[in-house]
Amino acid sequence: MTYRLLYFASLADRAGCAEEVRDSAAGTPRDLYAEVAAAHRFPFAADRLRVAVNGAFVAWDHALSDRDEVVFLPPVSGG
Amino acid sequence: MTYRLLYFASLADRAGCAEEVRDSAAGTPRDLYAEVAAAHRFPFAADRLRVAVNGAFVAWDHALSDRDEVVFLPPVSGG
Amino acid sequence: MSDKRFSLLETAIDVGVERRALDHAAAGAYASFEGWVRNHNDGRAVLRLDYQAYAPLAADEGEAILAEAAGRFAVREVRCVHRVGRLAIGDLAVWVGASADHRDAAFAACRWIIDEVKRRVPIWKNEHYADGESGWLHPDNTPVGSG
Amino acid sequence: MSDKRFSLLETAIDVGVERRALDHAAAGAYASFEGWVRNHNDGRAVLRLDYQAYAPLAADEGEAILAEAAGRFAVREVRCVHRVGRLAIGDLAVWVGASADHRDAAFAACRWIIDEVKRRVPIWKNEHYADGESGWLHPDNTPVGSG
Repeated sequence: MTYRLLYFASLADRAGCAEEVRDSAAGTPRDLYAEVAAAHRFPFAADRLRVAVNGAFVAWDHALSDRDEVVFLPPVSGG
Repeated sequence: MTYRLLYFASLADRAGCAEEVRDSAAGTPRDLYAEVAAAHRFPFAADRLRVAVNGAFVAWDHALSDRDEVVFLPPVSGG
Repeated sequence: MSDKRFSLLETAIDVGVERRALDHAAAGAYASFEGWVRNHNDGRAVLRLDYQAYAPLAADEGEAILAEAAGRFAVREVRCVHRVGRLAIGDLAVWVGASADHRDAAFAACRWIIDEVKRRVPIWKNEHYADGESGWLHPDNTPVGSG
Repeated sequence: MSDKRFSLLETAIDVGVERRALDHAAAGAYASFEGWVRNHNDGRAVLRLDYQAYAPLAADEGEAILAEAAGRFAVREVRCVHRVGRLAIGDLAVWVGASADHRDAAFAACRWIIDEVKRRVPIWKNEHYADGESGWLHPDNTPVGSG
Protein backbone atom coordinates (compact mmCIF):
# COMPACT_ATOMS: atom_id res chain seq x y z
CA MET A 1 0.00 0.00 0.00
CA THR A 2 0.99 3.61 -0.38
CA TYR A 3 1.05 5.93 2.62
CA ARG A 4 1.65 9.63 2.95
CA LEU A 5 3.68 10.35 6.08
CA LEU A 6 4.04 13.77 7.70
CA TYR A 7 6.92 14.49 10.08
CA PHE A 8 7.13 17.16 12.74
CA ALA A 9 9.76 18.58 15.07
CA SER A 10 12.62 16.20 15.86
CA LEU A 11 11.25 13.49 13.56
CA ALA A 12 11.27 15.94 10.62
CA ASP A 13 14.85 16.91 11.45
CA ARG A 14 15.91 13.26 11.58
CA ALA A 15 14.01 12.25 8.44
CA GLY A 16 15.33 15.29 6.61
CA CYS A 17 11.87 16.03 5.27
CA ALA A 18 8.42 17.11 6.45
CA GLU A 19 6.60 14.62 4.26
CA GLU A 20 7.22 11.42 2.35
CA VAL A 21 5.15 9.03 0.24
CA ARG A 22 6.12 5.45 0.99
CA ASP A 23 5.13 2.06 -0.44
CA SER A 24 4.95 -0.41 2.40
CA ALA A 25 3.62 -3.85 3.28
CA ALA A 26 2.86 -2.64 6.83
CA GLY A 27 -0.83 -2.92 7.72
CA THR A 28 -0.76 -1.11 11.07
CA PRO A 29 0.91 2.05 12.40
CA ARG A 30 3.03 -0.17 14.67
CA ASP A 31 4.57 -2.04 11.73
CA LEU A 32 4.89 1.12 9.65
CA TYR A 33 6.69 2.91 12.47
CA ALA A 34 9.14 0.04 12.91
CA GLU A 35 9.94 0.36 9.22
CA VAL A 36 10.40 4.16 9.06
CA ALA A 37 12.13 4.34 12.47
CA ALA A 38 14.75 1.95 11.17
CA ALA A 39 15.05 3.80 7.84
CA HIS A 40 15.50 7.22 9.45
CA ARG A 41 17.06 6.12 12.74
CA PHE A 42 14.36 7.83 14.83
CA PRO A 43 15.36 8.23 18.50
CA PHE A 44 11.97 7.28 19.94
CA ALA A 45 10.47 3.90 20.78
CA ALA A 46 6.85 3.74 19.60
CA ASP A 47 5.57 3.93 23.17
CA ARG A 48 6.91 7.49 23.42
CA LEU A 49 4.80 8.58 20.45
CA ARG A 50 1.16 8.91 19.46
CA VAL A 51 -0.10 8.17 15.97
CA ALA A 52 -2.78 9.87 13.88
CA VAL A 53 -4.36 8.66 10.66
CA ASN A 54 -6.18 11.08 8.39
CA GLY A 55 -6.18 13.74 11.08
CA ALA A 56 -7.43 11.71 14.05
CA PHE A 57 -5.62 9.84 16.80
CA VAL A 58 -5.75 6.06 16.37
CA ALA A 59 -4.46 3.00 18.21
CA TRP A 60 -1.16 1.41 17.16
CA ASP A 61 -2.97 -1.66 15.81
CA HIS A 62 -5.41 0.39 13.70
CA ALA A 63 -5.91 -1.18 10.24
CA LEU A 64 -4.34 1.12 7.63
CA SER A 65 -5.86 1.70 4.20
CA ASP A 66 -4.17 2.54 0.95
CA ARG A 67 -3.45 6.32 0.62
CA ASP A 68 -3.85 6.96 4.35
CA GLU A 69 -2.09 10.01 5.77
CA VAL A 70 -0.11 8.73 8.74
CA VAL A 71 1.56 10.97 11.32
CA PHE A 72 3.80 9.78 14.15
CA LEU A 73 3.68 12.48 16.81
CA PRO A 74 6.70 13.07 19.03
CA PRO A 75 6.09 14.21 22.63
CA VAL A 76 4.49 17.66 22.39
CA SER A 77 5.90 20.85 23.88
CA GLY A 78 3.41 23.59 23.22
CA GLY A 79 2.18 26.14 25.71
CA MET B 1 -10.83 62.52 75.72
CA THR B 2 -12.01 63.50 72.28
CA TYR B 3 -12.03 60.96 69.45
CA ARG B 4 -12.80 61.28 65.77
CA LEU B 5 -14.72 58.22 64.56
CA LEU B 6 -15.19 57.23 60.92
CA TYR B 7 -18.01 54.88 59.92
CA PHE B 8 -18.23 52.74 56.79
CA ALA B 9 -20.82 50.56 55.10
CA SER B 10 -23.55 49.21 57.39
CA LEU B 11 -22.12 51.05 60.42
CA ALA B 12 -22.39 54.38 58.57
CA ASP B 13 -25.99 53.56 57.61
CA ARG B 14 -26.86 52.70 61.21
CA ALA B 15 -25.03 55.72 62.70
CA GLY B 16 -26.58 57.98 60.08
CA CYS B 17 -23.22 59.64 59.48
CA ALA B 18 -19.78 58.84 58.07
CA GLU B 19 -17.93 60.63 60.82
CA GLU B 20 -18.47 61.92 64.36
CA VAL B 21 -16.40 63.67 67.01
CA ARG B 22 -17.13 62.24 70.43
CA ASP B 23 -16.03 63.08 73.97
CA SER B 24 -15.60 59.85 75.89
CA ALA B 25 -14.07 58.45 79.05
CA ALA B 26 -13.22 55.19 77.18
CA GLY B 27 -9.48 54.46 77.14
CA THR B 28 -9.49 51.49 74.74
CA PRO B 29 -11.27 50.65 71.48
CA ARG B 30 -13.15 47.93 73.34
CA ASP B 31 -14.73 50.39 75.76
CA LEU B 32 -15.29 52.99 73.06
CA TYR B 33 -17.06 50.44 70.84
CA ALA B 34 -19.35 49.37 73.70
CA GLU B 35 -20.33 53.00 74.08
CA VAL B 36 -20.98 53.83 70.40
CA ALA B 37 -22.56 50.44 69.66
CA ALA B 38 -25.13 51.15 72.38
CA ALA B 39 -25.65 54.72 71.16
CA HIS B 40 -26.19 53.73 67.52
CA ARG B 41 -27.56 50.21 68.07
CA PHE B 42 -24.87 48.62 65.89
CA PRO B 43 -25.74 45.05 64.88
CA PHE B 44 -22.24 43.63 65.39
CA ALA B 45 -20.53 42.27 68.47
CA ALA B 46 -16.97 43.59 68.70
CA ASP B 47 -15.53 40.18 67.83
CA ARG B 48 -17.05 40.51 64.33
CA LEU B 49 -15.12 43.74 63.71
CA ARG B 50 -11.56 44.94 63.41
CA VAL B 51 -10.41 48.29 64.72
CA ALA B 52 -7.91 50.80 63.31
CA VAL B 53 -6.42 53.83 65.04
CA ASN B 54 -4.84 56.60 63.02
CA GLY B 55 -4.85 54.43 59.90
CA ALA B 56 -3.35 51.21 61.29
CA PHE B 57 -4.95 48.07 62.72
CA VAL B 58 -4.65 47.82 66.51
CA ALA B 59 -5.71 45.40 69.25
CA TRP B 60 -8.95 45.97 71.15
CA ASP B 61 -7.03 46.82 74.32
CA HIS B 62 -4.82 49.41 72.59
CA ALA B 63 -4.39 52.56 74.74
CA LEU B 64 -6.18 55.44 73.03
CA SER B 65 -4.85 59.01 73.04
CA ASP B 66 -6.74 62.26 72.87
CA ARG B 67 -7.66 63.25 69.29
CA ASP B 68 -7.12 59.71 67.90
CA GLU B 69 -8.96 58.77 64.71
CA VAL B 70 -10.74 55.52 65.52
CA VAL B 71 -12.41 53.29 62.91
CA PHE B 72 -14.46 50.17 63.65
CA LEU B 73 -14.36 48.06 60.51
CA PRO B 74 -17.31 45.83 59.63
CA PRO B 75 -16.62 42.53 57.85
CA VAL B 76 -15.21 43.47 54.44
CA SER B 77 -16.72 42.48 51.08
CA GLY B 78 -14.38 43.76 48.39
CA GLY B 79 -13.16 41.81 45.37
CA MET C 1 0.18 52.20 36.09
CA SER C 2 1.62 53.18 39.44
CA ASP C 3 4.83 52.62 41.39
CA LYS C 4 2.75 50.93 44.03
CA ARG C 5 1.78 47.29 43.61
CA PHE C 6 -1.73 47.92 44.93
CA SER C 7 -3.99 50.79 44.00
CA LEU C 8 -7.54 52.00 44.48
CA LEU C 9 -9.06 53.59 41.42
CA GLU C 10 -12.15 55.79 41.07
CA THR C 11 -12.18 55.41 37.29
CA ALA C 12 -12.27 52.40 34.97
CA ILE C 13 -9.32 49.97 35.28
CA ASP C 14 -7.34 49.73 32.04
CA VAL C 15 -5.92 46.20 32.12
CA GLY C 16 -3.84 46.89 29.02
CA VAL C 17 -2.00 49.61 30.90
CA GLU C 18 -1.79 47.91 34.31
CA ARG C 19 -0.41 44.64 32.97
CA ARG C 20 2.69 46.30 31.56
CA ALA C 21 4.08 46.38 35.10
CA LEU C 22 4.26 42.57 34.96
CA ASP C 23 6.50 42.36 31.88
CA HIS C 24 9.79 40.60 32.50
CA ALA C 25 12.05 38.89 29.95
CA ALA C 26 12.59 35.97 32.34
CA ALA C 27 8.87 35.43 32.94
CA GLY C 28 7.30 32.56 31.02
CA ALA C 29 3.94 32.68 32.75
CA TYR C 30 1.34 35.32 33.51
CA ALA C 31 -1.85 34.60 35.44
CA SER C 32 -4.55 37.16 36.01
CA PHE C 33 -7.87 37.36 37.78
CA GLU C 34 -10.67 39.84 37.26
CA GLY C 35 -13.78 40.34 39.35
CA TRP C 36 -16.68 41.57 37.26
CA VAL C 37 -19.97 43.00 38.51
CA ARG C 38 -22.51 40.18 38.16
CA ASN C 39 -26.19 40.68 37.38
CA HIS C 40 -27.22 38.39 40.22
CA ASN C 41 -26.29 37.44 43.77
CA ASP C 42 -27.88 35.13 46.28
CA GLY C 43 -30.87 34.70 43.97
CA ARG C 44 -31.59 38.42 43.49
CA ALA C 45 -31.22 40.49 40.33
CA VAL C 46 -28.50 43.11 40.76
CA LEU C 47 -28.62 46.42 38.85
CA ARG C 48 -25.38 48.05 39.97
CA LEU C 49 -23.19 48.35 43.04
CA ASP C 50 -21.05 50.76 45.00
CA TYR C 51 -17.68 50.01 46.55
CA GLN C 52 -16.68 52.04 49.57
CA ALA C 53 -13.13 51.89 50.98
CA TYR C 54 -11.34 53.15 54.04
CA ALA C 55 -8.77 54.41 51.58
CA PRO C 56 -5.55 54.98 53.58
CA LEU C 57 -5.77 51.64 55.36
CA ALA C 58 -6.96 49.81 52.23
CA ALA C 59 -3.93 51.08 50.34
CA ASP C 60 -1.54 50.01 53.11
CA GLU C 61 -3.16 46.62 53.60
CA GLY C 62 -3.24 45.94 49.85
CA GLU C 63 0.41 46.87 49.55
CA ALA C 64 1.26 44.56 52.45
CA ILE C 65 -0.57 41.65 50.80
CA LEU C 66 1.32 42.13 47.53
CA ALA C 67 4.68 42.44 49.28
CA GLU C 68 3.88 39.22 51.15
CA ALA C 69 2.93 37.50 47.88
CA ALA C 70 6.19 38.63 46.26
CA GLY C 71 8.11 36.94 49.08
CA ARG C 72 5.96 33.85 49.38
CA PHE C 73 5.82 32.82 45.69
CA ALA C 74 8.53 32.54 42.98
CA VAL C 75 7.09 35.45 41.01
CA ARG C 76 8.72 38.23 39.00
CA GLU C 77 6.00 40.80 39.75
CA VAL C 78 2.51 41.04 41.23
CA ARG C 79 -0.09 43.81 41.00
CA CYS C 80 -3.65 44.51 42.04
CA VAL C 81 -6.06 47.35 41.29
CA HIS C 82 -9.45 47.68 43.02
CA ARG C 83 -12.24 50.01 41.94
CA VAL C 84 -14.16 52.22 44.33
CA GLY C 85 -17.37 54.13 43.64
CA ARG C 86 -20.33 53.22 41.46
CA LEU C 87 -20.10 50.28 39.04
CA ALA C 88 -22.48 48.83 36.47
CA ILE C 89 -23.08 45.20 35.43
CA GLY C 90 -20.03 43.88 33.58
CA ASP C 91 -17.68 46.52 34.99
CA LEU C 92 -14.29 45.41 36.19
CA ALA C 93 -14.21 45.66 40.01
CA VAL C 94 -10.79 44.17 40.74
CA TRP C 95 -7.80 43.01 38.71
CA VAL C 96 -4.90 40.85 39.92
CA GLY C 97 -1.86 40.00 37.80
CA ALA C 98 1.18 37.83 38.54
CA SER C 99 4.16 37.05 36.31
CA ALA C 100 6.60 34.24 37.04
CA ASP C 101 9.12 31.96 35.39
CA HIS C 102 6.70 29.03 35.72
CA ARG C 103 2.95 28.72 35.78
CA ASP C 104 2.60 27.08 39.18
CA ALA C 105 3.83 30.21 40.94
CA ALA C 106 1.84 32.58 38.71
CA PHE C 107 -1.45 30.76 39.39
CA ALA C 108 -0.77 30.28 43.11
CA ALA C 109 0.19 33.91 43.68
CA CYS C 110 -2.80 35.22 41.73
CA ARG C 111 -5.23 33.06 43.67
CA TRP C 112 -3.66 33.84 47.02
CA ILE C 113 -3.74 37.59 46.37
CA ILE C 114 -7.42 37.78 45.44
CA ASP C 115 -8.33 35.62 48.47
CA GLU C 116 -6.33 37.83 50.83
CA VAL C 117 -7.66 41.06 49.28
CA LYS C 118 -11.21 39.85 49.78
CA ARG C 119 -10.45 38.78 53.34
CA ARG C 120 -8.34 41.69 54.59
CA VAL C 121 -8.67 44.92 52.62
CA PRO C 122 -11.24 47.38 54.07
CA ILE C 123 -13.55 47.67 51.06
CA TRP C 124 -17.32 47.17 51.22
CA LYS C 125 -19.77 46.28 48.50
CA ASN C 126 -23.29 47.73 48.44
CA GLU C 127 -25.58 45.97 45.97
CA HIS C 128 -28.59 47.66 44.43
CA TYR C 129 -31.33 45.20 43.53
CA ALA C 130 -33.99 45.19 40.84
CA ASP C 131 -36.68 45.30 43.57
CA GLY C 132 -35.45 48.75 44.68
CA GLU C 133 -33.66 47.59 47.81
CA SER C 134 -29.98 47.80 48.48
CA GLY C 135 -27.66 46.45 51.10
CA TRP C 136 -24.13 46.03 52.32
CA LEU C 137 -22.70 42.57 52.00
CA HIS C 138 -20.77 40.24 54.21
CA PRO C 139 -17.57 38.62 52.93
CA ASP C 140 -19.56 35.58 51.83
CA ASN C 141 -21.85 37.88 49.78
CA THR C 142 -24.81 37.41 52.11
CA PRO C 143 -26.57 40.60 53.26
CA VAL C 144 -25.39 42.21 56.50
CA GLY C 145 -29.03 42.32 57.64
CA SER C 146 -29.25 38.52 57.64
CA GLY C 147 -26.43 37.93 60.06
CA MET D 1 -12.10 36.46 17.79
CA SER D 2 -13.42 33.26 16.28
CA ASP D 3 -16.52 31.09 16.63
CA LYS D 4 -14.25 28.29 17.72
CA ARG D 5 -13.13 28.09 21.32
CA PHE D 6 -9.60 27.08 20.32
CA SER D 7 -7.53 28.62 17.56
CA LEU D 8 -4.03 28.55 16.15
CA LEU D 9 -2.72 31.93 15.08
CA GLU D 10 0.22 32.81 12.85
CA THR D 11 0.13 36.46 13.92
CA ALA D 12 0.25 38.22 17.29
CA ILE D 13 -2.54 37.31 19.72
CA ASP D 14 -4.65 40.35 20.64
CA VAL D 15 -5.88 39.55 24.15
CA GLY D 16 -8.12 42.62 24.13
CA VAL D 17 -10.01 41.16 21.18
CA GLU D 18 -10.00 37.50 22.25
CA ARG D 19 -11.25 38.15 25.76
CA ARG D 20 -14.49 39.70 24.52
CA ALA D 21 -15.73 36.16 23.87
CA LEU D 22 -15.74 35.59 27.64
CA ASP D 23 -18.08 38.49 28.49
CA HIS D 24 -21.25 37.38 30.25
CA ALA D 25 -23.51 39.45 32.51
CA ALA D 26 -23.81 36.56 34.95
CA ALA D 27 -20.05 36.07 35.21
CA GLY D 28 -18.41 37.52 38.31
CA ALA D 29 -14.98 36.00 37.74
CA TYR D 30 -12.50 35.87 34.89
CA ALA D 31 -9.20 34.01 35.11
CA SER D 32 -6.61 34.04 32.38
CA PHE D 33 -3.23 32.50 31.72
CA GLU D 34 -0.60 33.60 29.25
CA GLY D 35 2.57 31.80 28.25
CA TRP D 36 5.31 34.24 27.31
CA VAL D 37 8.59 33.43 25.54
CA ARG D 38 11.25 33.40 28.27
CA ASN D 39 14.85 34.46 27.75
CA HIS D 40 16.13 31.31 29.46
CA ASN D 41 15.40 27.59 29.79
CA ASP D 42 17.23 24.79 31.55
CA GLY D 43 20.13 27.18 32.30
CA ARG D 44 20.62 28.32 28.68
CA ALA D 45 20.01 31.79 27.23
CA VAL D 46 17.21 31.69 24.66
CA LEU D 47 17.07 34.16 21.76
CA ARG D 48 13.81 33.19 20.10
CA LEU D 49 11.74 30.13 19.33
CA ASP D 50 9.54 28.52 16.72
CA TYR D 51 6.29 26.70 17.32
CA GLN D 52 5.30 24.04 14.81
CA ALA D 53 1.85 22.46 14.83
CA TYR D 54 0.11 19.59 13.09
CA ALA D 55 -2.62 22.11 12.44
CA PRO D 56 -5.78 20.08 11.66
CA LEU D 57 -5.29 17.72 14.59
CA ALA D 58 -4.14 20.52 16.92
CA ALA D 59 -7.32 22.46 16.14
CA ASP D 60 -9.53 19.42 16.79
CA GLU D 61 -7.72 18.41 19.96
CA GLY D 62 -7.76 21.97 21.31
CA GLU D 63 -11.47 22.24 20.60
CA ALA D 64 -12.07 18.93 22.37
CA ILE D 65 -10.17 20.12 25.45
CA LEU D 66 -12.22 23.32 25.66
CA ALA D 67 -15.51 21.48 25.18
CA GLU D 68 -14.47 19.10 27.96
CA ALA D 69 -13.58 22.07 30.21
CA ALA D 70 -16.96 23.69 29.54
CA GLY D 71 -18.66 20.52 30.76
CA ARG D 72 -16.34 19.78 33.65
CA PHE D 73 -16.32 23.22 35.33
CA ALA D 74 -19.13 25.68 36.22
CA VAL D 75 -17.92 28.22 33.64
CA ARG D 76 -19.78 30.61 31.36
CA GLU D 77 -17.17 30.47 28.57
CA VAL D 78 -13.64 29.24 27.91
CA ARG D 79 -11.19 30.10 25.14
CA CYS D 80 -7.62 29.39 24.10
CA VAL D 81 -5.40 30.77 21.36
CA HIS D 82 -1.96 29.30 20.56
CA ARG D 83 0.65 30.93 18.37
CA VAL D 84 2.57 29.09 15.68
CA GLY D 85 5.65 30.27 13.80
CA ARG D 86 8.55 32.39 14.95
CA LEU D 87 8.37 34.22 18.30
CA ALA D 88 10.71 36.62 20.08
CA ILE D 89 11.42 37.02 23.82
CA GLY D 90 8.37 38.44 25.58
CA ASP D 91 5.96 37.41 22.82
CA LEU D 92 2.69 35.85 23.82
CA ALA D 93 2.76 32.14 22.91
CA VAL D 94 -0.54 30.99 24.36
CA TRP D 95 -3.55 32.61 26.02
CA VAL D 96 -6.27 30.88 28.02
CA GLY D 97 -9.37 32.65 29.38
CA ALA D 98 -12.25 31.39 31.50
CA SER D 99 -15.27 33.29 32.82
CA ALA D 100 -17.53 31.93 35.55
CA ASP D 101 -20.00 33.03 38.19
CA HIS D 102 -17.42 32.30 40.90
CA ARG D 103 -13.65 32.37 41.04
CA ASP D 104 -13.09 28.74 42.03
CA ALA D 105 -14.39 27.52 38.68
CA ALA D 106 -12.63 30.24 36.67
CA PHE D 107 -9.23 29.42 38.19
CA ALA D 108 -9.72 25.66 38.02
CA ALA D 109 -10.84 25.69 34.38
CA CYS D 110 -8.01 27.99 33.33
CA ARG D 111 -5.38 25.82 35.01
CA TRP D 112 -6.85 22.58 33.67
CA ILE D 113 -6.99 23.91 30.11
CA ILE D 114 -3.37 25.04 29.94
CA ASP D 115 -2.21 21.74 31.46
CA GLU D 116 -4.23 19.71 28.95
CA VAL D 117 -3.14 21.88 26.01
CA LYS D 118 0.51 21.37 26.96
CA ARG D 119 -0.05 17.64 27.38
CA ARG D 120 -2.23 16.81 24.39
CA VAL D 121 -2.18 19.36 21.56
CA PRO D 122 0.32 18.51 18.79
CA ILE D 123 2.48 21.63 18.93
CA TRP D 124 6.26 21.59 19.26
CA LYS D 125 8.65 24.21 20.51
CA ASN D 126 12.09 24.70 18.96
CA GLU D 127 14.35 26.93 21.04
CA HIS D 128 17.21 28.90 19.54
CA TYR D 129 20.02 29.49 22.01
CA ALA D 130 22.56 32.27 22.41
CA ASP D 131 25.35 29.74 21.72
CA GLY D 132 24.02 29.19 18.19
CA GLU D 133 22.44 25.82 18.82
CA SER D 134 18.77 25.02 18.63
CA GLY D 135 16.65 22.08 19.57
CA TRP D 136 13.17 20.63 19.91
CA LEU D 137 11.92 20.23 23.42
CA HIS D 138 10.19 17.55 25.40
CA PRO D 139 7.03 18.38 27.36
CA ASP D 140 9.12 19.03 30.46
CA ASN D 141 11.22 21.56 28.48
CA THR D 142 14.28 19.32 28.39
CA PRO D 143 15.93 18.84 24.98
CA VAL D 144 14.81 15.88 22.88
CA GLY D 145 18.47 14.91 22.44
CA SER D 146 18.88 14.25 26.15
CA GLY D 147 16.20 11.63 26.44
